[in-house]
Amino acid sequence: MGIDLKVKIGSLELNSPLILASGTCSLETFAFLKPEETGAVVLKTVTLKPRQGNPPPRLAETPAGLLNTIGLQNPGVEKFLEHEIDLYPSSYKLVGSVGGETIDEYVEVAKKLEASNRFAAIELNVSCPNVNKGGIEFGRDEMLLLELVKEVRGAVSLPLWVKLTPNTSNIEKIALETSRAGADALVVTNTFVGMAVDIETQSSRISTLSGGVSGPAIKPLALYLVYRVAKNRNVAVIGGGGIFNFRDALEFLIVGAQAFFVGTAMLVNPLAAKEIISGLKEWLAGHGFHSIKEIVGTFREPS
Amino acid sequence: MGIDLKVKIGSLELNSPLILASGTCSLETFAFLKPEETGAVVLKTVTLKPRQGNPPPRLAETPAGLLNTIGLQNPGVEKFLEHEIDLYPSSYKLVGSVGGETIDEYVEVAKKLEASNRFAAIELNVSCPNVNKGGIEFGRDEMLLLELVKEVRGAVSLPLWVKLTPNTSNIEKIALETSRAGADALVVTNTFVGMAVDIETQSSRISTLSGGVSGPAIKPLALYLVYRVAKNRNVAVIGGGGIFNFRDALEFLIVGAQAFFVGTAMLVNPLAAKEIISGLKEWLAGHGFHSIKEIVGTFREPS
Amino acid sequence: MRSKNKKFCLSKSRVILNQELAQRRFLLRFEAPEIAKKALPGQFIQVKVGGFDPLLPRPFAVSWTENDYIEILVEVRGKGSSLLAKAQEGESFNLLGPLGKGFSLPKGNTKNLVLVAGGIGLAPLRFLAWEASKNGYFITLLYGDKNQSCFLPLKKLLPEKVLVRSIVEEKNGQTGMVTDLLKDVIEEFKDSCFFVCGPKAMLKEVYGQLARKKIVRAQFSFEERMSCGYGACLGCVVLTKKGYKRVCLEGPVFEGEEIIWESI
Amino acid sequence: MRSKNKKFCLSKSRVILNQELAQRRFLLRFEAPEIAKKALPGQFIQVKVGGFDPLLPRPFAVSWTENDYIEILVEVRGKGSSLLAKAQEGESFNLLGPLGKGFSLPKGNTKNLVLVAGGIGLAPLRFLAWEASKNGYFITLLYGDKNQSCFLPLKKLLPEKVLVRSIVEEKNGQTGMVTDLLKDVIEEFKDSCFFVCGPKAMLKEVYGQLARKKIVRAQFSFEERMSCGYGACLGCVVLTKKGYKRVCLEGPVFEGEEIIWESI
Ligand SMILES: Cc1cc2nc3c(=O)[nH]c(=O)nc-3n(C[C@H](O)[C@H](O)[C@H](O)COP(=O)(O)OP(=O)(O)OC[C@H]3O[C@@H](n4cnc5c(N)ncnc54)[C@H](O)[C@@H]3O)c2cc1C
Ligand SMILES: Cc1cc2nc3c(=O)[nH]c(=O)nc-3n(C[C@H](O)[C@H](O)[C@H](O)COP(=O)(O)OP(=O)(O)OC[C@H]3O[C@@H](n4cnc5c(N)ncnc54)[C@H](O)[C@@H]3O)c2cc1C
Ligand SMILES: Cc1cc2nc3c(=O)[nH]c(=O)nc-3n(C[C@H](O)[C@H](O)[C@H](O)COP(=O)(O)O)c2cc1C
Ligand SMILES: Cc1cc2nc3c(=O)[nH]c(=O)nc-3n(C[C@H](O)[C@H](O)[C@H](O)COP(=O)(O)O)c2cc1C
Ligand code: FES
Ligand code: FES
Repeated sequence: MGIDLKVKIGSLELNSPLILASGTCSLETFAFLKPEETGAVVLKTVTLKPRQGNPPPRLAETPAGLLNTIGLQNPGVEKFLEHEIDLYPSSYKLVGSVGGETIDEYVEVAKKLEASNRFAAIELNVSCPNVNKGGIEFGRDEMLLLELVKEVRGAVSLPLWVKLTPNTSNIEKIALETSRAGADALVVTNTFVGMAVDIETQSSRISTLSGGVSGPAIKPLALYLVYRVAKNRNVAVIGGGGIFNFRDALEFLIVGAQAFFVGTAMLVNPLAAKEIISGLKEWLAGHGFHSIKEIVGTFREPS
Repeated sequence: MGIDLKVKIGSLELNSPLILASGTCSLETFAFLKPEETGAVVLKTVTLKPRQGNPPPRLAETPAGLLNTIGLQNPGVEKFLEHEIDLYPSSYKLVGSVGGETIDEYVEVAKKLEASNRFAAIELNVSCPNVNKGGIEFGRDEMLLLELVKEVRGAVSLPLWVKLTPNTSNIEKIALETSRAGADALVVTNTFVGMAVDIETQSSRISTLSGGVSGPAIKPLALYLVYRVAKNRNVAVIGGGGIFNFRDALEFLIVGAQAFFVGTAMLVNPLAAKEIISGLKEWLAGHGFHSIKEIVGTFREPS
Repeated sequence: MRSKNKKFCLSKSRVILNQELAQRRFLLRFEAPEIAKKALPGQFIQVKVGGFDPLLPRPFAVSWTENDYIEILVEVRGKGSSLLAKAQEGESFNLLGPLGKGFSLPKGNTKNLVLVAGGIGLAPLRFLAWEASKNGYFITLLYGDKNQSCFLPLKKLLPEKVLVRSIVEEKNGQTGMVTDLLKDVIEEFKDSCFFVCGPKAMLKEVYGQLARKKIVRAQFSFEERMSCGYGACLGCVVLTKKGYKRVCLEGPVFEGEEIIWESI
Repeated sequence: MRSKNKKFCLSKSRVILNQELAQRRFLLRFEAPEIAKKALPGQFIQVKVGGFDPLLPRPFAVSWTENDYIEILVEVRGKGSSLLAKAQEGESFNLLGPLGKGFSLPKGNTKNLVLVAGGIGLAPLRFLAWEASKNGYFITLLYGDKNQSCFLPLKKLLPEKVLVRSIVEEKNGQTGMVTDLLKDVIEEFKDSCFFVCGPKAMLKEVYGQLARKKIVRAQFSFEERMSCGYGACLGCVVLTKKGYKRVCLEGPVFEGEEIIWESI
């Protein structure tokens, strides 16, 4: 249909605005994607040391949402690079997601990922609500976050994406400062902290007290945060949270995200990414657009 | 079924833990309630001067949620007391919800409500996301909030409830200080700020940029906030956000709320309150409980 | 207004009939004795479809009643109306109603009524037509619709005595809107009482035409996004000379003179 | 494992048959040629019911296949299974499958199989029984269930040759669980291969009994909360000697020896 899907995130050109979110895709996912329609695939967050993750149950369904407490299960960066990374098809732009408990850990992991030459960008996961240390603390403690971004920025030359936590009251400020500290793109947003109780046992429905809520339920909240962050036109924004169809994706593009990510939708329907792209193309063509870029930031403020 | 529904919120005894939330009931609602099963009815927030409210559209549906931007439409406290308050049946405990743009306005409205002798408690709405001034600013600016609570506390002797905003990152701290400043109960939580875009017109689906999200979608988020606030055992917590059935209500009681409120559910089904109470009674009786109080705070922390 | 004796009620009601009337337009008949007994033309019901998806009930005008039955006309727009259109006969839905303030038939000696319907806006006017014709009024219906395939089967829906003038927007050759029809005939009906339902732009245009001819006896049925439908949320307002009024409680029918039309 | 040729697929599939087998238990047959062609006993499918309510697809064991058809057995527990139980014949659902790693029939000269089913846990074992009996194995089924009214019609579901011993928990007089049955007969079957499916507590008890008798040839089919069902979310894990493994990808069938039973 002749729609130019290409977008630029900082200096990085992507085949499409569609990005597969960290923690919601694995090797099996690629069977349902097309490289020429996929912007990037952010792999599951890796940490310096292996992490076993949290015990089951790790999942609970909430109204139009998914509550998870995976706990960053991963084999550690070394095993990951040794045994796993080569299994991923090279026809896709891969993004390495980094987690950690200290700034040094983040830096070390980021350097190792860069050295593998398999990644198009590094994403800092400073916002995972499901681990005791690290994760969300960085996302909420501004000074720590800025130091983290600066340190990683100094240590690697790949494009640097920072995934923000929604569980804060001043996301604009954090976003602005993070971009000044050297982030090439801000990813908004990670899951919202939530909780679910089994009334029969009076205990958490997941193995931890709280977890992260994703899916359609959070869409209006995430969209508002993306809008606020994207108002600062100096940094690229990758927006998402609850995107399930092309209309949802358009909402995020309209409020100013240059690209969008899809997570939970892929868990519910592995063809979601393909369907979103074909829906986008058809809608844009039907509305006289020629490229994705034309719809980005077209939001009309209420008077 | 012989379940004692009575609960105490500070010194105030209520017939049941079920409270009708502000802004979601009107005179028509009472036809669907029973006084002996209703803890209290919080009336729509009133302000010193009349407020016309926001233009339509004021509502948009989101996945399992409702986005609203009513904008505190109300006739102003004087007209309200002159023409409206007498229409409400006296067999219910009424709570007056106060909004304002300055501390003086809150104080003045609270005093007038108290003087009417029609109210069992005063609720401070410091958390409405849909007005430009006041509202959420108080909820987020800690110092201002504490001053507000202290001033109102000094001016009225009715029990004082403070309704907190969820749109903050340190709700425990705010809760603790608010209770120290003299609140008899904390109401957690008001709506979450959200946004929805009409892709065809590239504009907000409501008349304002953003609005407040209520309903089942926010339940896991609200429950987590209630849990956190209720951990401080020194103040009563009235919990809610997305309660649609008795199971939802139990979740809030289990994590420590002494009472719960129901808002959007009443808009979807005016019999929701009755159904919740009968469901609660049946469940409690079936599980060997004799009173509501026995289930409050029974949450077992994960090990 | 201390309404302890309920004006409206919630009832679980069975679908007795679900019939496709025209493209994407369905007639549903429910067994709902309490609502049927009370409903007046111009009032509406809230139909709850789905659990949390969709979350909110959907408003539909009462389009006809008889004994224990009520009918609504459903145009398929989004999720809620699609699910309703697929309802099986025998399936049950929670209905809340009758809601709102309906049309008032003119008292005194005005016996000529003009109903102006844009598309599915015919739904409440149909009920009015039946009631009014029982009460000896003379009724002219001006009805316009998008195209031939969604055109409603007027013969089937309306009492025989109603005089119909209709128009189709997208027909080859002679085309136009119901407002064009009105323009043609307005002079004839200067002393009639007007009842109007349709999209907002059409209401506004009709009001404009009537106002220019100084016709003031005109009632307009409004649509607005709703949640509760019974006055609790203040969500469904329209701007009137006395401030915002709830479409679900003070409306959906308003006198043309009450409305601030610039806000529409 | 660079799986470009898909091992599983997503297909919109029609319900061909929906039959109530026992109280709150239904048999659904789908027309799903691609899944039917590939599915092996012990594998499962994900069925998407509803839009956002419920949000996640629901996992069900493949319980039988023939030509273009697959069958599942559904026990009504919550929203998803209730909606499935109400599915009309002709209605379509998105099915993803076949998923997971199934049972392995023993190679060599072990020809005796014991299937131990707790309640609806019969579902995957039924498929295994059909496949195994085609391949000349001798099959004994131990089946226990809650009560008489939910007891599954074994004659109808299983190949004739299967020897059945069953028990009902809540029957007056002689009562017990499938694990009691096992206790009675375990000595006879020391050289057999065991296949077990049911609630976690039952799996654990069965493993304990087998382990005490040093029976190691035993495969257990696990249930765990799932979202994707195809390995993407790491949500459905069980603790094994090699750390957490995904029930949906490395399972649902595990050798008894792999599992850290203290974690169950
Ligand atoms: C008092 C009243 C009476 C009504 N009577 C009828 C009737 O008799 N027959 C009939 O077919 N429809 C009637 N409607 C409109 C009907 O309620 C909407 O079409 C329906 O709610 C759409 O629901 P949905 O889930 O199908 O669409 P959604 O997915 O909710 O929305 C699809 C589109 O429908 C439109 N829409 C949705 N809700 C409304 C609304 N409340 N008012 C106006 N437009 C809306 C919007 O353009 C929206 O983009 C009435 C509305 C009101 C307020
Ligand atoms: C690999 C696998 C195969 C399965 N095969 C079958 C089968 O053949 N037949 C069958 O009837 N059921 C089977 N199940 C269980 C079935 O998936 C659940 O009963 C179903 O998802 C419940 O959905 P619901 O919406 O009805 O209940 P919900 O409302 O989601 O939950 C109701 C209750 O069901 C239980 N439950 C829900 N999901 C699961 C789950 N994934 N695992 C275990 N318990 C759960 C819980 O006790 C919960 O409280 C299987 C599960 C797995 C993981
Ligand atoms: C099961 C699951 C696991 C996740 N794991 C990670 C992770 O490892 N790293 C990360 O940055 N985000 C993780 N996320 C968050 C998602 O990448 C995404 O930000 C979030 O789910 C919101 O988007 P969605 O609603 O489209 O899923 C995870 C989400 C889910 C549901
Ligand atoms: C339409 C609407 C209007 C509301 N108006 C008010 C208000 O005037 N004052 C207030 O304190 N809260 C108001 N609220 C918030 C509710 O009282 C409640 O805190 C919130 O909706 C979350 O609960 P729920 O999910 O049960 O609705 C309003 C909510 C809705 C949906
Ligand atoms: S829809 Fe709630 S007041 Fe009209
Ligand atoms: S359900 Fe997602 S990995 Fe198993």
